[in-house]
Amino acid sequence: MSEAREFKYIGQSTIRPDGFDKVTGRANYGADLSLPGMIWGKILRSPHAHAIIKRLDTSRAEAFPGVLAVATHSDFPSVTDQAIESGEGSLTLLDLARNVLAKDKVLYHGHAIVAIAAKTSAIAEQALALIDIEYEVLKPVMDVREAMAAGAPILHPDMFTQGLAEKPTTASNVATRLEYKMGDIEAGFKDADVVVEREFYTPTAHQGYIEPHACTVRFEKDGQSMIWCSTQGHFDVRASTAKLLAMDLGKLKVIASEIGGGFGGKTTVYLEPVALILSRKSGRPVKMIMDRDEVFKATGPGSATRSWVKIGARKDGTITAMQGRLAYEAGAFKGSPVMMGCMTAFTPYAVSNMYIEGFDVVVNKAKVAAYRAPGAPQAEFAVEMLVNELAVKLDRDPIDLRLQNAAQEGTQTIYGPKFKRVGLVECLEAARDSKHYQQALAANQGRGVAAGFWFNVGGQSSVHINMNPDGTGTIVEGSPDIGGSRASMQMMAAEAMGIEPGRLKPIIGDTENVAFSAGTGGSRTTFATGMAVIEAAEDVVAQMKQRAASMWNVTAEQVEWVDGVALNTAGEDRLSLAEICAGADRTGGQISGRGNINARGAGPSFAVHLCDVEVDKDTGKVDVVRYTAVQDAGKAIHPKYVEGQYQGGAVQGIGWALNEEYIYSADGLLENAGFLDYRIPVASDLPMIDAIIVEVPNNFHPYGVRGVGESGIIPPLAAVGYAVENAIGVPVTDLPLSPPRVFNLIQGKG
Amino acid sequence: MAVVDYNAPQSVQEAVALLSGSDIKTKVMAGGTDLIIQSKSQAVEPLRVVDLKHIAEMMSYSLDDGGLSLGPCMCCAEFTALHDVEMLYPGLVEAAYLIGSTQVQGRASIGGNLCNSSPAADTIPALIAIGAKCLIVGAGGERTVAVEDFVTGVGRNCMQPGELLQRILVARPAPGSRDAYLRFIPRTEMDIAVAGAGVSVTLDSQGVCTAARIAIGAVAQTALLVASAADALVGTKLDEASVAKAAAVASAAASPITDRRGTIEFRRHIVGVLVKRATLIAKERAQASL
Amino acid sequence: MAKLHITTSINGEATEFLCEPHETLLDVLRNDLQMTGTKEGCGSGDCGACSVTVDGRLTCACLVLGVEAAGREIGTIEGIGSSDKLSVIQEKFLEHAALQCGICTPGLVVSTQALLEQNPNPTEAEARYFLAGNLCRCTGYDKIIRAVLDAAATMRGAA
Amino acid sequence: MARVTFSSTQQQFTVDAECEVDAGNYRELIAAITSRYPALDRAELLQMAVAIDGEIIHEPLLELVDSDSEIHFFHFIAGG
Repeated sequence: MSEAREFKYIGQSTIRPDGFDKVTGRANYGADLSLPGMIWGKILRSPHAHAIIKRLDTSRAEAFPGVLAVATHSDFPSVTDQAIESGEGSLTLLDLARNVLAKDKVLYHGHAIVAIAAKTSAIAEQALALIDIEYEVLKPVMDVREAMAAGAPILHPDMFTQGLAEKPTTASNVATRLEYKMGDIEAGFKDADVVVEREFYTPTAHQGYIEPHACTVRFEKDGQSMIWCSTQGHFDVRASTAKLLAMDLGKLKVIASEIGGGFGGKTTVYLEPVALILSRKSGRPVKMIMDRDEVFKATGPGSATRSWVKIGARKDGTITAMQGRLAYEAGAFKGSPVMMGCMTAFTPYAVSNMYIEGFDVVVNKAKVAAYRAPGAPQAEFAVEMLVNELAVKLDRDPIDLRLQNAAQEGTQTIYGPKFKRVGLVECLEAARDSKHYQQALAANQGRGVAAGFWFNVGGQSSVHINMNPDGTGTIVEGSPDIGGSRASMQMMAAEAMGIEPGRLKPIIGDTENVAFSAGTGGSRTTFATGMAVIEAAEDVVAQMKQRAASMWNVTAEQVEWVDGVALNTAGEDRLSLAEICAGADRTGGQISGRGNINARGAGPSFAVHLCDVEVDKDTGKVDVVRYTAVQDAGKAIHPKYVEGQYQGGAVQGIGWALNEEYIYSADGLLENAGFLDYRIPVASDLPMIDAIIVEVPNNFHPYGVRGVGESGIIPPLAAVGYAVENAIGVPVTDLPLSPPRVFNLIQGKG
Repeated sequence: MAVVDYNAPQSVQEAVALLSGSDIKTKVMAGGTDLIIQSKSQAVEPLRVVDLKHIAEMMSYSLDDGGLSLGPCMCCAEFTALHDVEMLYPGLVEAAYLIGSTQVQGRASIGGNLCNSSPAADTIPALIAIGAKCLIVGAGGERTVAVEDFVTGVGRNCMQPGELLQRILVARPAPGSRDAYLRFIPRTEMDIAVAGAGVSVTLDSQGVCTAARIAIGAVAQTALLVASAADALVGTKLDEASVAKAAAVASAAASPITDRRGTIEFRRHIVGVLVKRATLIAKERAQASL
Repeated sequence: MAKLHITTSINGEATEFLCEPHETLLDVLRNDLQMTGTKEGCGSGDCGACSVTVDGRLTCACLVLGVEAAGREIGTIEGIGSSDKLSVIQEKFLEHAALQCGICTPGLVVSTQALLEQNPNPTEAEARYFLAGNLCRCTGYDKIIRAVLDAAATMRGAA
Repeated sequence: MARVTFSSTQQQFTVDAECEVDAGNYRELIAAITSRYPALDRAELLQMAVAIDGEIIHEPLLELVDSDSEIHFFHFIAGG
């Protein structure tokens, strides 16, 4: 695309088309659908972190009045160990089945074991208390160090480390070892005048969406089964559930409800297959809603990590070597995002010599799920903290040092491709030139700078646009709208068609009325689904021109399309889109455009954040007093929602840096499974978050879009972390920087 | 506990009668912000609820020369908007303002906070600091107990089955006497106190402290009245050294536990910081009231 | 367990319902009355998604028993704005893009209305503290606070 | 000849970090490298994402490969 392109609608901040429903409470979320005859499902969860189920007897519960169905792992048809795709890459079907309902062994506190459906949820809960289970409690493994130590209790006796030069002969909690390398790491360090290195820890942190997982399902023997649920990808729910229950895809319709936040945590299934089994067994529609403590205990957290990073640089500031070793907790089943941690850790830098190895480690915690730029915040936290330290050692401004080493067009990445045009330099310059960066710090304050890189993905998106006889239309897309993306789809289609956005209504089709679309994740929706929308809109325009041409008896090439009007270049005729639609019945039937694509060319989005904190040195309490988030959007379709992504990512990251963490007892039981003690930021914790949109167009998208959803959560960990280090003058290694930890650092007891 | 029976008596007598005479476990409900959550978490055991919010005197207050007489079930949102009370008992109002969110304050009451008897309750140290008393009524008549003697353990208090808290009574502070309450939490709102400190001081016209009370919360099984810490203030002008001494004595008196909200060492340290800071706020207020 | 017959008023409309003593007002609104605009995020008063008013006072519907609604005036999101005209608060939330997923929005609209009735001219800090019980995980609160302050200014100007 | 760069994990099976192959499309390329490096699992290769000339392609099966193309293998990237 040309950078000078003028847009009519793109770049304005319109009112979102689903806004009315959202501010009036009419929008229907996962828990909001009820069906006639519906019953309620509840789940019995493990009170232990690691135990063998020696005996399981549900007969008393089954006999309880009002109970209509009971489900256990044995209700799954025999599942084989095949890979299926979900937000986190591949999770085997067997692991998914064992996560959804435990088989023989429980692997974390809150692991689902039995589900009961009853006339009311109160009856279901009473019946759960009648299930007789005998456990043989095992020692839990709660951290990668413990898990990797010789003699550690083994979670899966059949798991052998992959990626080792020699095939291992004993089972291990390390699922995979992987490495990435470039250049000669030893030579790189030999070339360095200054070397910094440190070990870091990041805790288990939850996505913390406000809407608990919920679904209403109906199993029908005639093959018209239905799932209504809150999900980032209803086609993925269909694929996973159909495979777990050995159903044909065509016999299962999944409807994506409005979704109350996901951040990656709603890219897999927990309740849906279980509810469908209960519905099948009871013959009734079943609703299941997780309680908040179930959300924290048994769904999605992001990996806790331990990482060691070492960086070398010459006196002139040239970084010569970056080395790292990352160990990520996968939770109870293999599949942490450590690979993406390895791929992103050093990628903001153009450095010749890099080496990084990663370990995917199982522990007795809930299986991790994708969490906004999965794997990247933890790895880049370690690197960015050290780059700041390096700047101090070299007596350089931290932004200036980054500019000197910044990745740009042509930079070779450690994971393969060379960068096309990217906007890191522009983001660093915008941060450097911001008023925030010029402002002096007060007493007890500190400042942190950090950069963040995320790939962004493309993938499959399907869209059709159905035009109505009056010239209005419906955009049917397959990507659940989690943050206002329907507004962007409406604007992109309107831009392509040259009509007012309000003439087009975007909706999310179910799995039967739109073709397969990958889930909303990977910052792909505005990019990939947007491309599909533009293609569908251009298809509509082409058909409009064809219709006009046939009415004028000219060729379509002789018709020009300007601002929603067909112009006959061979005469004076003009026909508006509405007029063509009105006459469509006489020119070949109604008009419908289609854009089914597998989008490629996703453009990475770099982010640079500035954070000022003030530390109460008597208590260790940290207040964020000023914050600026700079990020490359390529092109901001709806600037206010783009800013919202930056601000939301920043605050989620601030929470991770300051107070969010899973707290476990010595027995591996989660002690803070609620919003009271899992402390996400509240309104009074924060200042306004300044958002600066940088636009370095992604030339693979017709309007220049890069995804913006994820990069914003990467820099805060180090921006906050280093700001604290700067304020207290003591090296920071572990998150969260909760008051007791900061106080101990100040006291020299870190 | 699952609520199986709900009662809304119109008078104290009716409430007292309801509290005895049932085989089902019976609990008094004020705002219900703790009780309803507790009843959800253990869904099996049946529970009978006596809601006191329909009793007019439970919801009202009076403030006169004798001091404050507070209906224990008045919600915190209403209480914290009472400007006449805030003038005299700013620390107690601060404590009530710190209980949960605006929404929780729309239900939760000082009496409920007191009777729930959590070690981390915000209003308990504030009440102890101002010498508040509990008027308890039961089938056998009335009795009055100082707040520091009311709470007897974690979630336990001195009320016998069949008794209920009818009134919270606080003497009117003299000019030169004012209170303050501070707590420490990791965020700015929505947390349970890691530690809390209520302080009241009385200054004479020369600025010399003639009386003081210091109470600390969330650092022992119950909120503690630390007389020895207050003693460090009496006779001084609340200078830095005497305030620091009071803080140190209060820290030493604490016997906290380590849990998901804080460690022993951290709580012990923090409570001292809070005592120091609350004392200085109370001092400023006392000076202004002279 | 016998169901109790409750007579109340919801958004100014006389309403009757049957409920069991253990049901919360939130259960009643969502499951018995199909008023699903009031959302459930935690069930323990920690998130504010179920913010409603009882006799004009802001609270969480999950912290109120359904039976307690008897004789009270309940206010929910369904009572704010009409299909013809949104309230100023609702309009400002849309104008400022003060929502992303929108699950916290009904609760925030109810709470903001309570705030502005009590304090028509809040400072940023007052708004942030008043709304601290309404968790939002998407926006970082920036645009919410801007919408609240703008709504307050607009309503003061209009009054 | 198109130039193929293997991921570090793949290099455990190929020993070579890079190789050059003569292929007109991605299918031919897979056939060529699995015959040269039998230890590389063909099924696994087909499940990997690749970057062809710097462009990340998740489902590359039908891609054309130029004689001077650069090909990098890596694992499927998802997001949150």
